[in-house]
Amino acid sequence: MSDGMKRRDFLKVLGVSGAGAGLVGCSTDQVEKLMPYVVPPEDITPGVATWYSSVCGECSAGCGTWVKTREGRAIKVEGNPNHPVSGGALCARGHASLQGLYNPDRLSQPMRRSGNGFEAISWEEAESLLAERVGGAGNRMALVTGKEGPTLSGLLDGIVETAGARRVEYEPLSEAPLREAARLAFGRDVIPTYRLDEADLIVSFGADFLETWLSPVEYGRSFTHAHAVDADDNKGRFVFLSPRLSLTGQNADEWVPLQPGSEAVVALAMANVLVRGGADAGPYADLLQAYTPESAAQEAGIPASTIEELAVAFGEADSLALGPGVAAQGANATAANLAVLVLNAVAGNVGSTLQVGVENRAAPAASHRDLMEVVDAMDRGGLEAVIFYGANPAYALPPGAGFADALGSVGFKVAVTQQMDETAALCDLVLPVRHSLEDWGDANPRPGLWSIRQPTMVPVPHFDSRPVGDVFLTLARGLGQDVDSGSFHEYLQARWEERHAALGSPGGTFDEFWREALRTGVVTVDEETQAEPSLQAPDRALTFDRPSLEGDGMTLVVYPSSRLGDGRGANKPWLQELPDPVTKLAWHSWVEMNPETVEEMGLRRGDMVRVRSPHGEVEVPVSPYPGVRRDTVAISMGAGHENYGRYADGKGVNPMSLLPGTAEDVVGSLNHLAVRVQIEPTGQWRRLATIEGSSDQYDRPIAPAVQIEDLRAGIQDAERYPLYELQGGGGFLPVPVPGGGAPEDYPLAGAQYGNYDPEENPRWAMAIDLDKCTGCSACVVACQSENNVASVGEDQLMMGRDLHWIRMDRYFEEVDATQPGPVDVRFLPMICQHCGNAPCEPVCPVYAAYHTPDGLNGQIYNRCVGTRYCANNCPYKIRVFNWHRFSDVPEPLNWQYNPDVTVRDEGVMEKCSFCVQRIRERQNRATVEGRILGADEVVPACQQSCPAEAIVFGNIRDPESRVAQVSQDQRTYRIYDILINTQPAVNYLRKVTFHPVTSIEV
Amino acid sequence: MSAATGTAREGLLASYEYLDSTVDTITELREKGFEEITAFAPFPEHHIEHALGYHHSPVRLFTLVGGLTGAAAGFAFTVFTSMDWPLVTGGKPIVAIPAYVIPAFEMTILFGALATVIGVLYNMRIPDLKGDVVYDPDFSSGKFGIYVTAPPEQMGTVRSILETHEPTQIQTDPKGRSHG
Amino acid sequence: MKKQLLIALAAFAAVLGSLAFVQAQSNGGSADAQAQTGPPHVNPFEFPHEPHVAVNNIDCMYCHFSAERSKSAGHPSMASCMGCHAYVQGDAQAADINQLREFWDAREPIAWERIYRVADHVYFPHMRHVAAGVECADCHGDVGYEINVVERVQQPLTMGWCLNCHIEQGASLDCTVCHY
Amino acid sequence: MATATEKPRGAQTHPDIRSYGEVNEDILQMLSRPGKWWWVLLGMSIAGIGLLAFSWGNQIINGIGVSGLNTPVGWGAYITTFVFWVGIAHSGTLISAVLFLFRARWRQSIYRAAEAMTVFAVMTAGLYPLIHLGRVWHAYWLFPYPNQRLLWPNFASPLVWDVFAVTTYFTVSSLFFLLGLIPDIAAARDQSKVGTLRHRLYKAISFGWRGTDRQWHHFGKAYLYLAALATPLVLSVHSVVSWDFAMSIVPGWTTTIFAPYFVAGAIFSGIAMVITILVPIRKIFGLEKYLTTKHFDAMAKLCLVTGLVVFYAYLTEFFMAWYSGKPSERAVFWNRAFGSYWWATWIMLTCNGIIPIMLWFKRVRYSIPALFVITLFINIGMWFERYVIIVTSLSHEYIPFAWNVYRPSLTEMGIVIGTFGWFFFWMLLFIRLLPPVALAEIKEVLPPPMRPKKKEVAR
Repeated sequence: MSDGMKRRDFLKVLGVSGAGAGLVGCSTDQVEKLMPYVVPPEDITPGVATWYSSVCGECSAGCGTWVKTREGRAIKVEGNPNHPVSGGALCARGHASLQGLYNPDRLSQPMRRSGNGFEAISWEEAESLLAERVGGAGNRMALVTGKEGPTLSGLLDGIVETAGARRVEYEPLSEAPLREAARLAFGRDVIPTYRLDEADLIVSFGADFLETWLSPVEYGRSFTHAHAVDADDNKGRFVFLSPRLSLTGQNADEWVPLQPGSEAVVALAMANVLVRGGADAGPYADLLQAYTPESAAQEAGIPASTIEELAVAFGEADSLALGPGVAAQGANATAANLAVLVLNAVAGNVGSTLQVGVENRAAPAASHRDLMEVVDAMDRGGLEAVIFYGANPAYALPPGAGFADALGSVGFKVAVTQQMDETAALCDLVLPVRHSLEDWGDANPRPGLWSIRQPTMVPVPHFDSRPVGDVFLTLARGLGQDVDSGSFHEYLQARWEERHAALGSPGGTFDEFWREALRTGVVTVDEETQAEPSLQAPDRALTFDRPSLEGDGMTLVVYPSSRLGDGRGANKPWLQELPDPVTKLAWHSWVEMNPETVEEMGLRRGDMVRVRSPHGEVEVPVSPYPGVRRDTVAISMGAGHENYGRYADGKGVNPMSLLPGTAEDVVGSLNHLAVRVQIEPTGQWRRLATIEGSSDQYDRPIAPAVQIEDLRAGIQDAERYPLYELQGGGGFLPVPVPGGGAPEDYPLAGAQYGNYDPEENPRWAMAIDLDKCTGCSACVVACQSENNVASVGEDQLMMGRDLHWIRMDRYFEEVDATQPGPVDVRFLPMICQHCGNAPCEPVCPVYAAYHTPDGLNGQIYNRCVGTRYCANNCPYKIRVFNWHRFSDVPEPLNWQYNPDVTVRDEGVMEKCSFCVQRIRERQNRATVEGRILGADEVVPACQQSCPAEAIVFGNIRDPESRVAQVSQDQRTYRIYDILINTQPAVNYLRKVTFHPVTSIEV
Repeated sequence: MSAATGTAREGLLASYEYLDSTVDTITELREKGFEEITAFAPFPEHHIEHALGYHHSPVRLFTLVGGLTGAAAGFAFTVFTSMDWPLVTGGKPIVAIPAYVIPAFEMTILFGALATVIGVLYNMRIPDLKGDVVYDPDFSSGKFGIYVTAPPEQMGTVRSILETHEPTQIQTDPKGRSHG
Repeated sequence: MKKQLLIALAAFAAVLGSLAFVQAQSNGGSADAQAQTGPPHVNPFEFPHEPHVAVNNIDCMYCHFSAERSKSAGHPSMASCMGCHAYVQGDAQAADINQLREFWDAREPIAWERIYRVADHVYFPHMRHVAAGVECADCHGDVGYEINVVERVQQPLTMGWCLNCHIEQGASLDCTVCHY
Repeated sequence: MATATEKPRGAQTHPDIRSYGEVNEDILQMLSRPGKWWWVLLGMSIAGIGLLAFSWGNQIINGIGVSGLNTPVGWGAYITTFVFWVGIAHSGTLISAVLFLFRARWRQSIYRAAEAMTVFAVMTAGLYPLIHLGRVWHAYWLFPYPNQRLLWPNFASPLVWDVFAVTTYFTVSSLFFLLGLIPDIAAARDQSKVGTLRHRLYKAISFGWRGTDRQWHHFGKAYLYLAALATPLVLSVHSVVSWDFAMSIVPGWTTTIFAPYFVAGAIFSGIAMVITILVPIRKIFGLEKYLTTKHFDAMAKLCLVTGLVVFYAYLTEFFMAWYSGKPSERAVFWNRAFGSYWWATWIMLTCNGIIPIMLWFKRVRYSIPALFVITLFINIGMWFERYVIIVTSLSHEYIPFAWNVYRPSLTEMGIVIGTFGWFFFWMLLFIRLLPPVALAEIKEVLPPPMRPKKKEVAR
């Protein structure tokens, strides 16, 4: 597979020219060219998608993916169902990796510093410069990288070893405290394995495991298995202890709004209660004596009874405690992690829900302190050259760290990167490298699980990039290292050949193994498992107490964004425009404050305030949020870039500028919980870019819930949405409709019209289980990716013009920050309901909205004239309008467009189509293959992507279909069905709560 | 209204200031057997119409047929187009007659009005842009007028009748055309 | 009176006539459905279908192989050409074949003028049509026999043209079959 | 025949007009050389048209997004102003057709101007369905015409009803207007100098009218039939416009009272606009003889009656919302009165409900300046009525999470203001080119000239 030849061939891709075209018009005066392949790639049939397995490179979780390509372009990323981490699902950031691949701000050629700017140079010049300057630096060189795949990591380590230099593997969201805590508690240097699906009671001390913590997609799935109500009406409980209710917390059944930093003492106090009840705490028994529920309660600002009750329940159930997360990381981060592990151990969870038996051989990611040592070395003039790859310290470090100044004293700075960032802007040489979807690589997300990443397409021709491995191989050779391989591809294969041999040649010859590994995307290796250890005494002194904070005023919580991560996603319009699952704001930053605090301070939603810490200040609008303590404010990480591309620059603020940049005592991770801030009104106000109108459903039957006891008693028929019918003799009687949305119910009474041919046609329908939905919004981005849904930008969003086909509605039913208690946040993915009796259809003057014979609510873009009457008349408000030509995106972002979906022009209404292109594709395929289309064969993008498996789609007229079966559930309801007789095709299953809920007549 | 004998006719146009003079003149002319009378007035004056013996106008037939055509066409058209390519909207029947009442109603009015206008123009014999008929511009301002045609031998009688009622002016029209 | 009735009836007839016209139009296809004449040819040389199809009896699907399994009929690669023309030296068009080989040697694709293209908002799955027994020639003309150099024939690639066939063949008339 | 003691016909309506000839003289002098102010107003109107062209052009080039509309509020200032102008258009046909059928004595002086206003208001309103389209270049798809795609419009859609209603209304009211003008254009022809441009124009468009008995006979009948057709039409048009809203399921829109409520509102606003326009015309052209305080009194009474109907409808809506107990319905009306758009609602209630109460007083009805001011307020209030109905309902529908507010953009304001320029442009041309007061019909209500008594004795 020589790269050179094939790359050129790939470029001559059929039909690429048509990619960006839309509804602009039919006739053209230009001669359109038809470019044949010179040599056709054997795995590509024009018009048929080719799938490659790969690994997502957006965070360190390592989700296995399948990448859909058409005519040589990657157009969609989906979870690899064979992969144990992703399980077929993917998060929003994973979907958006395509926008990293096609990002118009990727660098198009190597650049060298020239005065204040850069000048383009050739790769040859760049490489000789690199070899000369870095080679000349000898051991006065440092390599700052992110957490890379094992093979690349090995190559990088080899380079620094040859040079006698130092490599820092830096991740802003550091797992180091957890790893160290596991070592302290169990003597194992591992990240423990959390089996959420085995637990009946999950207690999270602020770990945002549905968003950013370790492996959100995997935990999303296993959380659902534990927490969603099952066929026997059993449901696991989830308690969240944190000063701020994150998205993960919003999925909890109970919220304990404790004082920031008091997680450790509460965990220890819980363990204390268990020990008093007879549990064995091993070497920690003495330590626990000091942490009584009473003292912890005082420390945490919560009633002691809460701790005691929770501890008792924790001891009784199959329980699991997780955390604390990054947002709670303060000076006691390692101690807090240790406390939670001790709690698990005391409750006897080790070996069942918490597993530490597998040694993880991958080196730990370095911490903030390690990086600061490099910064110090730079500052002292101790470094001649420094190379950055996959790390952006200029953005991620608090300004107090003095990174920019220190970097100035380094002779030669190199950034190996895909696009300009704050660090690269300070460097002398910038080398553009491939995106992970164009490059070879591997991943080792956890012991025994490997994935090989293959290029899914030829490099995007707009950018003269090189594989990152090749760049470092060249460097290695320049440094005199003896490397056997000409390219990283060969290097990777060589390493794997060694590994294959070392493992005893599983799967036959190496070639067979390799091909199979690329095909399936998963390599599993049996790791030697050790017995689950018992607690051991910590080998160093630890402080569990609440850390003291600098400054005075409100405690500042800086949390990682579920959309932008640590800031890496900031230049992707899909992620910027994805409304934050918690606040429903997008594009800009905000400060979350308790509504009562906001009122006390005389502020309003959207008022600009100056948040001032002893170390800096930022100006952000206020977003009142009941899920944050009254003495706490919270700002999300990830925004506020200055030099990261057109979609990121100047959007929001970087809360890092408020932090002192102090390191934690034990492992030296960055203290996120470190300061108190002053909130000063500026007198300014800004309109927030949000999709949220009201977070109160005003007792309307939109997202109802049922208490689990009521569910077990059975929801009465009267509550199950009967249709009423006028009787001949007067009066109304319910129409006999046995199950909500059961197949035999179609056509529903009152909808006898509007069915073309009821016998033969399918009736496409969907069921969404709101007890499973976590509101993570992965479906929103998956849908954007599949359906060419455009991003509109901050200004348009501020006007209320988002184009998302899925609107993740979120209603606060019960959120109380003043005391521990039940929390009830209702998520509702609102999509086109494909009503049988659709109000949007008859009002369209030109039949652009109509009902298809298979029950879809068709929207024919090219017929639409844009009266917007259909959107006015849609009770669910899911129709969105192209106010401008939003589909005009800069090259090569348009390469992502799905060629099977029309790109919409301005002035056209659009909405969820139930992925009709997938239905038609499957139907075409089935017909050509001469078979009947299976009832569950069509999987829309949202269902495919949902980590919680909350969405089921299919032909509800077929009683065997999953959607028909799921819709038989007694929790099923249809929004506003009997109120306005719309006969929707989307069946929602009510959320199940532990606390009593106000019953709403649906 | 024609009692004409022979082809050669002459005409006389008399202008009057007073309505009663005009009406009396017409009455007298008709009593004397002169039926080829055209009266002019600055506004619709029913005394004159009575004197000339008008009853119904055929314009109403135009209105009726136009309106019925519109109604039929309205229903036919809406029903035909919705059956031409049956598309269901909002669970309504393909041919949703109640909804089509409205376009059909509007077409009833439209066709009725158009037919009425065509009918009235036809019946009024306008547009008629021939400028050479005898006419007194004061008719549109405030004067009444009577134009009578008769065979030349009876012109004397006519003139004397016209002059009895104190016309402000009498014009002679040797060609004796009808005013339509 | 009779005359007015006749006129009214004529108006009604005009309405019916226009409806008939409408019906006729919808089945026939109107002026905007005419084939467009494209810009001048810009190909390096014209590909002759006749020697391939008529003389050598090469099946359409040999080169346009994906027509039966993909939405796209595909366009043969340079390698497909060279599969034969590495050996086959045509007599009649030796110059063209030499040109083909030059392109091949330079590893350059030949940019052919595109003849058939449906609008971006239309999805035309070739495979369904092939599976349903539609002959290539039904849409593309008798390529290879009557047509040597491919040109737009018979059909305007307009919606009405598609629909006529769908109506005749009883294929689906649902909008979302082609538009999504 | 009249006697000396008998009060002459029309003396009650126009006591100061002495002869038929005087009518022609007074009215047709309006068509003579325009004054400076006319040119100033015309210039302003043309500037308004320029603003309209610029704003609309901007919208066509840059997309409908230059408006302030958003996802829940898909209709805003455009449809508001559309309904406003359609409403204005109703008074003309009402006065000319309905009052004609009811033989109301006071319509003669005002109906011509009101009819012209109708035609121009429909011309203005008709722009808005085009303006508000996302893809105006495909607007012709709304019309049923044979095409190769075999596609027809959806006759079940209220918007297609609208197309039919508005085009029919425009056609019929134009025919009505033009037919009524024929005798008066003939009068203008007869008084203009032969050979001038005006004479040739009037000659052409008077179609050779001579005022013969035959012409008057058929004319009168045709006028009656047209009036009979126009009367149901005028009611249907605003009903259809109201059904654009009432046929939907939007809370705040979907109510059965909309059709009569809108028709009453249309008449209310139309009469108010007639008064607003006639007051300056009367003053400038010295038409006090023709537009007497009695005329204004009659119009003010009509205004008062329809205003009360409208106000009653407002209160009924609130009452029904409360009584229905439907949460979405209640929320919409609560939001109307006290939510984001409270100001618009209270402008509406004040201008249309409170201020017209002054019309109960005879002194107010007889005071021309007072009427002018009150009707100006009514015009403003009626614009806001439509704004309130359209915007507040859409912004506050079934799904609270999707609530949002809408603010008109500069482009929208430009277009709305610009269409006033468009309307007044035609109005100004009209009062200079065509007799703005009906000559023949005024004469109908004047006492006919009779022979002096002595002559009768002599005979």
